[in-house]
Amino acid sequence: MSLPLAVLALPFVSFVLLAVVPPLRRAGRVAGGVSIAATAVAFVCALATWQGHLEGEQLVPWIPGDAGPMATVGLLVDPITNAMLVLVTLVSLLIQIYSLAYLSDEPSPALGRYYTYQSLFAFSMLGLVLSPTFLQMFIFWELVGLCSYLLIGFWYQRPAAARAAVKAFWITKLGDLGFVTGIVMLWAATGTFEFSTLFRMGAAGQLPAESLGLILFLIYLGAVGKSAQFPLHVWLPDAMEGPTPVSALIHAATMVTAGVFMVTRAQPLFALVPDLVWLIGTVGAFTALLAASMACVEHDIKRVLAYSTVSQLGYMMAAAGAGAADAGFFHLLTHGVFKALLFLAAGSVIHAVGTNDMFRMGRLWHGLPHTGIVFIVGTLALAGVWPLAGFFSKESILAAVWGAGRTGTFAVLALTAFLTAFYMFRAVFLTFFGHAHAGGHPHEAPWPMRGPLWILAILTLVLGLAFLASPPPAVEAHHGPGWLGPFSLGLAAAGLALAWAMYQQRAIAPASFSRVLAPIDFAARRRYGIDALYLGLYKGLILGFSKLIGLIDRYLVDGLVNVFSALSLRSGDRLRRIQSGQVHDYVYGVAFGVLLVVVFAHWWAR
Amino acid sequence: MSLHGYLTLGALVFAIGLFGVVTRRNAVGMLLGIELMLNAVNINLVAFSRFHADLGGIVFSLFTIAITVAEVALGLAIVIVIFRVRKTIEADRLDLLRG
Amino acid sequence: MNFPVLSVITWSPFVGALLVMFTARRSPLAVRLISAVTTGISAVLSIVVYVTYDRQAAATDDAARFQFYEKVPLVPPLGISYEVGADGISLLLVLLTAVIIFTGVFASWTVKVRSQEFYALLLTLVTGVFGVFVSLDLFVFFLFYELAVLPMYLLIGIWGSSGEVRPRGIFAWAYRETGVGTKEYAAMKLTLYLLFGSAFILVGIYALYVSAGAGSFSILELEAVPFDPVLQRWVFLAFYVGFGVLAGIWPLHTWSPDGHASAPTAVSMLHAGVLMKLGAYGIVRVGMGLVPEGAVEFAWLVGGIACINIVYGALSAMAQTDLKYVIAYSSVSHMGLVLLGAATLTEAGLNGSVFQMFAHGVMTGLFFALVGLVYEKAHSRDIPTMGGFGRSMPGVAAAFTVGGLSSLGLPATAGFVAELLTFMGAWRSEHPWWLFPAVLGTFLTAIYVLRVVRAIFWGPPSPHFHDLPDAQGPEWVALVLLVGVIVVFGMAPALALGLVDSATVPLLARLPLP
Amino acid sequence: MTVETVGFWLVAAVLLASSLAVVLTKNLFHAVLYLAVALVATGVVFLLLESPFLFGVQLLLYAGGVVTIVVFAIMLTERLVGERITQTSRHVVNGAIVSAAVFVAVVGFLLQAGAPAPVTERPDQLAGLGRALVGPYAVTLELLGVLLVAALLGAIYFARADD
Repeated sequence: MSLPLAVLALPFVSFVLLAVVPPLRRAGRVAGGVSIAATAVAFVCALATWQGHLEGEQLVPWIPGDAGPMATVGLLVDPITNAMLVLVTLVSLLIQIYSLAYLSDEPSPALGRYYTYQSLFAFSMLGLVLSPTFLQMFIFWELVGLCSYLLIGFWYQRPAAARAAVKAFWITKLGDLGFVTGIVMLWAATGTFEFSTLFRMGAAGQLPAESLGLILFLIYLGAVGKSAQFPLHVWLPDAMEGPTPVSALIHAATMVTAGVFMVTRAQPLFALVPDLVWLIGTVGAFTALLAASMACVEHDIKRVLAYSTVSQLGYMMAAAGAGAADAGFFHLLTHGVFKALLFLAAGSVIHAVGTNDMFRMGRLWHGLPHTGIVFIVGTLALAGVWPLAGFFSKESILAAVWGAGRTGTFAVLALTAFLTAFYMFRAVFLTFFGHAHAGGHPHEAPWPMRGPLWILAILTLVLGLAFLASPPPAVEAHHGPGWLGPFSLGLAAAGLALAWAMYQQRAIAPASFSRVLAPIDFAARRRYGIDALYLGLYKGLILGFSKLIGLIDRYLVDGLVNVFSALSLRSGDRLRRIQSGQVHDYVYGVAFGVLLVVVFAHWWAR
Repeated sequence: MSLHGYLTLGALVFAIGLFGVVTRRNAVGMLLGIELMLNAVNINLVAFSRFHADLGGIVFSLFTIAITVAEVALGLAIVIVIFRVRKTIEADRLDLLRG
Repeated sequence: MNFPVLSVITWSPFVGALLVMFTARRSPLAVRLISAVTTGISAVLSIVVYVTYDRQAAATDDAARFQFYEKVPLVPPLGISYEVGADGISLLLVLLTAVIIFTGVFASWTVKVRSQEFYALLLTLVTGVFGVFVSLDLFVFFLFYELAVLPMYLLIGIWGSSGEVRPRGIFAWAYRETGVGTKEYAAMKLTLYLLFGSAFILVGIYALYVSAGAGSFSILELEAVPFDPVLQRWVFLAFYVGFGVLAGIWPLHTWSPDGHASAPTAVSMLHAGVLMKLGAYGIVRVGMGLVPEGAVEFAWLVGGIACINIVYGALSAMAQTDLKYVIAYSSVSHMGLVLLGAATLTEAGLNGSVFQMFAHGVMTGLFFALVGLVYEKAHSRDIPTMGGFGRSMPGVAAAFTVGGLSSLGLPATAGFVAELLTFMGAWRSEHPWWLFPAVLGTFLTAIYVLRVVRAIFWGPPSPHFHDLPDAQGPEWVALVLLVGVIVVFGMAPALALGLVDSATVPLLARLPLP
Repeated sequence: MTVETVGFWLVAAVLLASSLAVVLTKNLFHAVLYLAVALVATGVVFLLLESPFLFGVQLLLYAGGVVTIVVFAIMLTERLVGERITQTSRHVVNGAIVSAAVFVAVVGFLLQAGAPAPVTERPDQLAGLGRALVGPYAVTLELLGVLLVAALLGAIYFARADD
């Protein structure tokens, strides 16, 4: 297990170095070098682990208890983990290299800080995928959330970034409440957090049947938050306030897929509660459609990609809901590659033109041919065009859903596939073709940025060809009917055609189109009011209630205390008048006291 | 003569002393009243000692006398100081300690 | 007779106080050095005892539970003796105290007015705190307890800072008469509250002493006495109210925000960090230890009020605009978690409770140290006027963030382990629903902590403040030490929990659980 | 009528008369003189109670010492004020009522209690007194000495000349 441990330890060492050695961190590019080197070696180790099929589990006690440890931590390496290790280290590596150029204008300390966070993120994400227990998964789950918070808020002086960071943290935390409650309940029922033990108990029917549904639902809530499922998806589009490489890494390729990963990991448990699986699938499909519809009206290129990420995560969850977590996980992997590609390409565009608004771009093809090509490769993959990697994974999801007999879900996913092609080509036409808007001459980014783009683009293509040559198990397992392939290609083509007609040829005015779909258009542009609802709940319910409690505490609870205090002061003020300062009065007092004592002795003491 | 006789005498002297303390305006006059009261106590102590055949009473009256001397000395010193500062020893004009 | 290590830990600060008073006149540096050295001695020795405590012996032999034992009879006819000893719970809290006071000395390096008296009082107070944690004789325990409480009056009354509270509402007349908001008010309120609690404690102690035959105040001997169940109930209530005042139970908590807000930095650190733990410790050690039936009987009350504390404290913290009040109310909320853990009467919960005492102590110490730094540099505690401090004081911002994350229970900080164990205990207790307020509390904590971080350190730089320096010199010692403790204990909780477990298991074994 | 009884009534009459004079007379100086008479009469009461030693102490310390100090004090204050000190009384009726009430209460209490059995054997008073003062009451005696010194110092401190 030393190789997987090295994969985990290298980013950690890099993080600790950067965190506790300020001169190193403040050196900026040097810090970047440290982080990149660590990630590169980790990547090599991950490849070796993958190729060597090093699989196994190792546990050490973490929280001691009287009767054996209450909680353990360790490493669990299996095929899922191996695939994730390679994906995470690869994308991390590419993105860290890319960032070196992308953030070259940042002051050195800020750059060092960035790489510190990046190392921490790589460590946390790797720890998450290597988790052999729910608890460890939760620990790293929260840590990646922290990294997400810190990196979204990287430009912390921008109010929008600051807001987005806390929003992301709060919304995902809301889901995590469910997660932690769920695993605590599971622990109370079983006395363990370990996957292997839980699976064994599940197979033997030793899990409490009546509460398992609730427990797993709560755990699933964690995935809802992290993987931006409806209704907790609102944070992901806002998270685009972070630097673009961060969006590519955390909010597209790796962290947000943690929910899908967890559902895949705990598949044997979820399979015990069919109703919950149904719910996961339905919510997933609904999220996919909802996000796709919002992507169609978005102006900001990164937000389009963000909604597309939400939509694709919905896809993966829908697969899990059809009992085909493997198909979902397969899509997770391919999506990780081409979505990172798309984000980085978008970053390259933004780098060149200095705006996120697609309607202020156009005709960038001439200035940015490299970026244009890779962006189109990514778009085709996302739209599910043969023979790119995305085609196979999407296909296997559709096949699995059809195979599970969930026609409704299938229809929603098919519609989503059409919308996906539409909004992605909308972005392509608006950005790279059409009319030029931006002043100046946008030029291609330097090679540290272009290199990762090409690597990812080639990977997208090569993976597809490799799948063509030897279909992976997930594709093998889910064979759809023969018409499925042409059908989904047709959907993609239809989406492309509509986008071409609307945004390239201007044959159909978008305005007239939105008039036809007025209510949906109206709602989608306002994000279906979900953000407003959260804002209202936050401001009205939580802040309002806290104001009320604050006032009650200050002026009622403490007020009563002060009333007591004031009354004592007043009565003290009255009583002190007795103290006349006249010696004679005191002597009278003593005399009366004596009389009292004597009378008492006379009458009562007998 | 019985114990009661002595005790009654003591009580009378005590009452007279008390009367002096509460009626005198002059601080020295009050002090004199206090002396009378202490004397009354001594009578009681010695009477008890005599009728119980216990020396404790006499010992205590000795102590009382000694303490009284100290008290008188201090009391008068205070009176003199007050006199210097306030130019009066009329007790009812001395109410600095009024609450 | 072995080296009386616990006594040295306890009295070393007191000797420091005497030295400061008698030798270091007119030499501020000497005052600080003497304080640092004497508290340093305590800190080093407390680490030593922490490491050398024989856990194996404690687990197997009930008599070896309290180690480093010393006993000197003081008043033999009444059964009063100076009796000290430490088990896992005491040791962790002694360590906490040592860490906090050691860093507190550095954090208040810049106190200028009457620094000699300030340090002397501070050190005296610490002796009281150490004494409470190690004494095994109720009489001496109570003496130390009072010693820990009373210097607070002077420390707040003289070196504190006043705020402003507007009289409003139906009781406005009362506010006008009490001088609310001033440091004198805060000091008086705190002292009166705590003495109010002390009265209950004293009654409880005497009730046990008398009904056990008035022969001994020794906790070890009283533990063996099977008290009458009815008596146990009443005495437990007395202890709960008495210690609970110090632990900040609702609705007797209002001294804490005012007191903490008015107190100078090191005093707030010590008070929120350690003194409030004294209350919780008392409930666990004296309440659960001596009157177990009462503890079981009233677990519902302790836990229920703890739940109120958690949610109410968090909401109140959210409503504050004064930085110190935010932290003070967060302490109220976290003390709820501490008591909730104890009230679960489960191994996980009680371990969580003790660990929370430690985690919250360090964390809140860090918070108050940072707030002190910010206040000293910005001369303001008003959150709405602040903003963008992250640029000028990145070190303070980073440390504050770590503290905040620990507060909201982020993994890899000590706060997480404590909260997790409390949750685990809650769901396994007699009242599983306690889990939900506790979890809700962590969410609310996340809201107010991150709001504060955002409002102070993030966003565009505030126009009200210019050229704020970062922490410097001795202040770094405090920050680095506290942050390090939070993270190290968060990643390796076994460092503390092994020891704590060896103490809580025998304690729980004595409870007559249904 | 034994000698003791006759003596008692006589002394009692003198004691009461002089006491009344102390509290009623206008002239402060006269009051002090009457106090001296009362103190001597008290001494005689001690004699009647078979405590000759105490009689001596009373005469020397009390009647001699205290009266002298008071006289000094009066003369000092007179010199300071520069006029004769006469004294007036106030609330005479109130005072009389309170004193009478106290007297009645005490006597009422006395009447309830039965008389103790007379004691026949008389221990050697003087020797016993000496042993008691250096035996069980030794510490008290020492403390008394400290008190006297403290009082002396205090009196000197208070009465020192302003400078």
